[in-house]
Amino acid sequence: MSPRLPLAILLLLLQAPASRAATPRDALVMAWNLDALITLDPAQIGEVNGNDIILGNVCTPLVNYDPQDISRIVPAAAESWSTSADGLTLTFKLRGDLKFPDGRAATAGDAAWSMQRAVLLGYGNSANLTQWGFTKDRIAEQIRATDDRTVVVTMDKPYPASLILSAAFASNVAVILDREAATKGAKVVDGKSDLGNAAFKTGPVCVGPYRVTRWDANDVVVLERNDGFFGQKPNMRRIIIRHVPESSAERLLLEKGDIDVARLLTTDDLKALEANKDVRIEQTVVQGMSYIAINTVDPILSNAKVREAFRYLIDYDGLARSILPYQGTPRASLIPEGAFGALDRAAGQPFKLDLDRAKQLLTEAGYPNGFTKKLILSANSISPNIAQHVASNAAKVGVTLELEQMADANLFTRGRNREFELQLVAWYAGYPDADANTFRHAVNPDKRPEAKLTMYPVWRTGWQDLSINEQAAAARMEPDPAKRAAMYREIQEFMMHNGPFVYIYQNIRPIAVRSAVKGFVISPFFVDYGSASK
Amino acid sequence: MARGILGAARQAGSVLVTLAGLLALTFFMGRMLPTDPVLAIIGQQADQAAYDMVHHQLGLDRPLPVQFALYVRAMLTGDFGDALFTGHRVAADLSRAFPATIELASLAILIGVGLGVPLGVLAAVYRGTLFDHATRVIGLVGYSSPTFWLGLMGLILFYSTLGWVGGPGRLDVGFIDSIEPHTGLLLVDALWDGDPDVFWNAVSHIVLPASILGYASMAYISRMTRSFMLEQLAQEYIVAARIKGMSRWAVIRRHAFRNILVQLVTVVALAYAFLLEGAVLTETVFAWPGFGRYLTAGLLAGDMNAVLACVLIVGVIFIGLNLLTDRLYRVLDPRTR
Amino acid sequence: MSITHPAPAPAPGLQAWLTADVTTSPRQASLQRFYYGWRRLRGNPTAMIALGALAALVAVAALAPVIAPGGYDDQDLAARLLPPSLMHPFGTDDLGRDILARLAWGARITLMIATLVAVIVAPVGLLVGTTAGYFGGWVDAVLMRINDIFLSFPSLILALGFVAALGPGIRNAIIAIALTAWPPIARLARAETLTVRNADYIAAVRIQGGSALRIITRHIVPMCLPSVIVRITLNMAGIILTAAGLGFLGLGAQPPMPEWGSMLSAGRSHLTGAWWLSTVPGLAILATSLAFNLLGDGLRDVLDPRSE
Amino acid sequence: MTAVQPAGDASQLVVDDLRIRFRTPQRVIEAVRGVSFTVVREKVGIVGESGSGKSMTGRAILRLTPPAAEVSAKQLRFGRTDLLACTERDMLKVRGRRIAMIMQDPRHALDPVMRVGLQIAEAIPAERRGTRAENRGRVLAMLESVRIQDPERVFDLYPHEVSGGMGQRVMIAMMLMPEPSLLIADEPTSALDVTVRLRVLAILDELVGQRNLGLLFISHDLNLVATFCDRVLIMYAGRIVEECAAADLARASHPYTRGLLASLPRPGDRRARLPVLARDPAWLVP
Repeated sequence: MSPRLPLAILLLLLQAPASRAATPRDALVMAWNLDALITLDPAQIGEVNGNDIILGNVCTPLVNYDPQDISRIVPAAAESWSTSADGLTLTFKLRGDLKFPDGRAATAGDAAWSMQRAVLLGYGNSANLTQWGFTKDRIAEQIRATDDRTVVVTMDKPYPASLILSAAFASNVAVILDREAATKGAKVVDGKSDLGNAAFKTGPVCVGPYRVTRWDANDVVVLERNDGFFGQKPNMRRIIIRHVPESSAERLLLEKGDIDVARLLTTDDLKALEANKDVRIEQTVVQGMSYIAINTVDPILSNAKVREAFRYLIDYDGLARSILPYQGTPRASLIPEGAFGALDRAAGQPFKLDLDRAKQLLTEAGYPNGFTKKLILSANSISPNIAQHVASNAAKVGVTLELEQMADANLFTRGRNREFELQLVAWYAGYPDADANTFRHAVNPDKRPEAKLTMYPVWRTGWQDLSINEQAAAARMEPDPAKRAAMYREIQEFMMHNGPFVYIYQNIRPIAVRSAVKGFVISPFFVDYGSASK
Repeated sequence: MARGILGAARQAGSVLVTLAGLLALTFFMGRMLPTDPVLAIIGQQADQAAYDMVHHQLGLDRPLPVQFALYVRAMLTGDFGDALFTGHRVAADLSRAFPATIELASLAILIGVGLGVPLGVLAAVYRGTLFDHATRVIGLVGYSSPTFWLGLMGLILFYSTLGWVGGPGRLDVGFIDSIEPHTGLLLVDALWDGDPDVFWNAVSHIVLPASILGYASMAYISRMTRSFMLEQLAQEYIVAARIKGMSRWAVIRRHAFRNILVQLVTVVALAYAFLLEGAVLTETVFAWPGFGRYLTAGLLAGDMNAVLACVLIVGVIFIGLNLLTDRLYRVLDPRTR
Repeated sequence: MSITHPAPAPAPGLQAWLTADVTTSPRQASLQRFYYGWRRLRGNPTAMIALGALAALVAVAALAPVIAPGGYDDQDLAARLLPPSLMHPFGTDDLGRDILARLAWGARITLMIATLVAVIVAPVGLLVGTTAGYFGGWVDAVLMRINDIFLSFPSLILALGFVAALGPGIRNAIIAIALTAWPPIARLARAETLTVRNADYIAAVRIQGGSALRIITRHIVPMCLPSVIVRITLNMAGIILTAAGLGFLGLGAQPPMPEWGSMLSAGRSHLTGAWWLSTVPGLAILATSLAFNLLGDGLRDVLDPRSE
Repeated sequence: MTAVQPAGDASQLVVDDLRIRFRTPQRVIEAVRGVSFTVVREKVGIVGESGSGKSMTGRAILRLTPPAAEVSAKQLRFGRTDLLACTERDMLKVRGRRIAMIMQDPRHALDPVMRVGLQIAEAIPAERRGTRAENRGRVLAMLESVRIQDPERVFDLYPHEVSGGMGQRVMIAMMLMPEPSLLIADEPTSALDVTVRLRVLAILDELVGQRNLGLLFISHDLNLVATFCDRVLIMYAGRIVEECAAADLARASHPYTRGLLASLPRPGDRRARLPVLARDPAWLVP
């Protein structure tokens, strides 16, 4: 270096600064808050970032949602599937041209192994399989490859095909990982192989349009195109996702053309961008609900009338006009719009701000002078504003809500440990079917603390209604769609007034895109990076 | 304060004790964190079985002292473990984050010293004049303004409105992956590869945060320089030198300044240490993938491996600075030889 | 200009008593020192301005209910993000709350934090410092080592850690800041103690059989007090900035409390759209800590032997 | 600029009605109130208790009084140079090269972080500077002339490494380096312990003699001055209350002087107690 250094400096002094040109032509540059991103292993991913990056972009699942109509399932890695007469066996026929990034062929063996792996690792989203009766000890027979292109799935109950397809086989657990690479990179933790988890954390070897070439924590993720990919060839050679945790910063970058896509923008920044003709804003209503969870173990909050009162403390219309635009649509039902069996918009949001009603309910409940409770919430995005809004209305009926904001990790911990009175959080349904949220927000198999059903938000609230449990189980197995929908309608009506959750809005995913970027396909479950072109 | 912190670590021995204490403090403080690192790994939909598995793997079911002992042992073998909140090895993360901060802080300290020392000297020489008051106020403003706020304002003005400087981050995305990370210091690496575009781009990105951090330390340095200088100017030997027939400025240059150098070294070292603190907020504002943000994030995520590693590094930096200043002391002040 | 003119005759009365060349009582002497100090401080324009600014701040804090009868959480979703106007001199925030109102109430929080921290830190620092200094030996070693542990770490990061551990909120923020602010005070107190511990009058008390506790509390602490007080004034600005920093990171005062740092951070998301959200509280923080710094600077000059 | 004066000895110091004033916010302090005297190639002593303004007078001559001081005089002249009219630049030609001053305490008057040799070398006027070696040679010679054995070693010492006596000799060497024609000695020995005092004085005396310099010897020690100087000025409260030849000091008339003399212990005669100086406010009025 030393001999070259003076020369280099001379060179630099001569050179004029390079103009900060727009983004590279063959690369899609995205700014996002990647704080939550902790793993890229599809079997482990439990948050939005990783899901968005991996599902369909790095790892193609067996089947996919139709971007136009997410209730329809379309072929992906599997070109076809069939259900046995008894409805207990599901057979996938994989495509013949599945290749891993290095060009080696991917087989049904890899596919089956990948799904077994997800169950064996037992991370959060293994629930996508385990809740359908797949278990660690029997998974080897339950999901197996009969030949290089056939995966046979044996179920213990004849679940409706449409339901289980979208619930299990369009998700991150039903992807095709490179078994060889995994076993090579496997790490053995106290005598037990991690099935390549450590290796895949920073970039899975997987069948898909892109592969992860770089991930610097809290800095950048870079994807490179796989030219051997079976599907239609992506237009962009590289996808660059930069960690920019500030809405204002992202907006500046977008306006300057330093990025093509901004994923973390506040309502007001988006509103401002509307005026900018170089930018368009894509809004997608996703399957996430934001709500206040009420811990019914608390004597006061166990009173249904008190919980009902909270529903009248929310100015749905006011929020819709002020804070919610681009972020969410008011909704009070546990089933998000767009899911099978969801109430329509009107029926799904019957409440409105009504302080007198709230006061009356509180009086009936025996708390005419209100009470003081703590509401914990995330410090991110619009949560603080929503919380302050509710708190100020509550104050008007004598209820004091002390707010405490915290990092998400912290918020989740408090939730799982039942260490909260009121908690403002969001929950994303795994699949667009009423079944998804019903089984997490309504069905509580065992409400005892020691049961530790921590993955059930409803368990965290200590609330339980056995009849709902039965209704839900029945609805799940109901073959007739019309009947099924009707059953869910009942459940929703009941939960809306008795449940432990005060739903406030259904999340919208706003994405601001430079006009230069064309044909960017964005659907609730899948942002197709490859579809973009410049 | 200067004496405080630096006096803290006079001999490496006591410094090591301090360091151990610091680690212990952080460790047990960290275990008090209301955040459960396990959830970060398994995601909030995981069932209890998965939870217990990971909880055991992380050794969180062992008693605290044992955990601490194990941690220290691992650390002595150079193993910082995994950063749960990033999914990477802590060492790998820091090897990226740390140079980023060093580059920022070093540039800032250059600015701080380059402006602070001359201003301080002049202010002392022209004590009580308008100039003195002006520098004092300018300095105090830098001393008193929230760096994160200055950062935001700076971005709006110089990046968004005037477009003079680069935006948040260390480089335009166009340049990502365009140079070899030899040292991790972009400016150096760019020179190394002789790539002017990257160099100038990096400059355009670092100049604003560095100036804002530098401003703060400039304020501190100029204030200290001023009072040191005043102290020296009041000394007899200054008069003596004038009597010899030396001009005022010659005396200041050859005698007064030589004498404040000793104390100045301490101050600069201290200012440098404080830059790490400033970095925490500045890096957040400028999306600077550095050490400060890493530490903050790790702290909020309850990720002890990451936090402890950072603490250790800060500690080591302090030791380094202390030993360094001690050396310089010996060089600069014959009385300490 | 070389003609002798007599020294101005000292004015009679209090002035005279305060400026008398020969003092008749220790009280007079100390009052004189104070009086001359004050006169010198008065001679320092910047310090005076600062003093004025702080007085104004206190006034605003005291008058908050008058300035903003609606309180600091008077939401109006219809009036969000209004730019500064006669109605709202500093505009409104993203929940339609008048920023001037929040600023005024926020002044209370800022002052409260500053004073509480000072009130906690002074005694702790004094106690630790004097004890270490007086007893020396291993007591000193242990206490100072602990002191070092706290000192050898950027205070904001340390405060961050404590708050993260204790949980966010203004009470914990104050505790955390106090935890990071006592060591320098302790060091100062220790240094002062070392200078007096071997003084004859201390020895005298010891000979008379005065207990260590008595000696420390009655004789040493009073000696250290003045310098400690000045030091704390000098640290005020730092305390305020740290508090703001915590608020900025969402770890300080919790919404809807109008702590300036958290106001600023809330305004972050409207930086380009509604500049006043973060600009106004930012300026408030700047002004306050600047005032404290200028005052502290003035004070230092007054107490500084070199300043004549 | 340099005001031209009627011809006279180029090294004659004329001080006429010198006044030095300090303004504090509280009051105006008159440190020196109308002092007049001349020095021509002779040893003149100024005696007075501390605070009598004698040191200030010395510094005023070199125009090195603190900024707060207001200096005024009917005349303050060295040879042809009107010192009061001199600009800072003019003074650079006066200080050292024509008037130098030996200060009280070498421990404070020498730069602690610079080798003494170099500090002496610094005093060599620019036009006389030669190569490093030449300068070093000059300094070594000068060190020898102040009776320092092995100057080579001393050259490379730092001030904190030399004893008080040697320090003062270094100081003398430093101040003689630019070859002044008037030397002001401000309490040159009071910081030294008795044993070395006389040696230093001897050296000083010899050098002043050899080089035929004027010497203004400022001290509080009447005896010392009486034995060492030709002429003595007695200063009290910023004024010269008496002036006489050292030899005639015994016949001094002013009560203050008499008082001073009376309070000098004399070997041989015993008394119960030393008389305390009686002060008379009338002395303050000229």
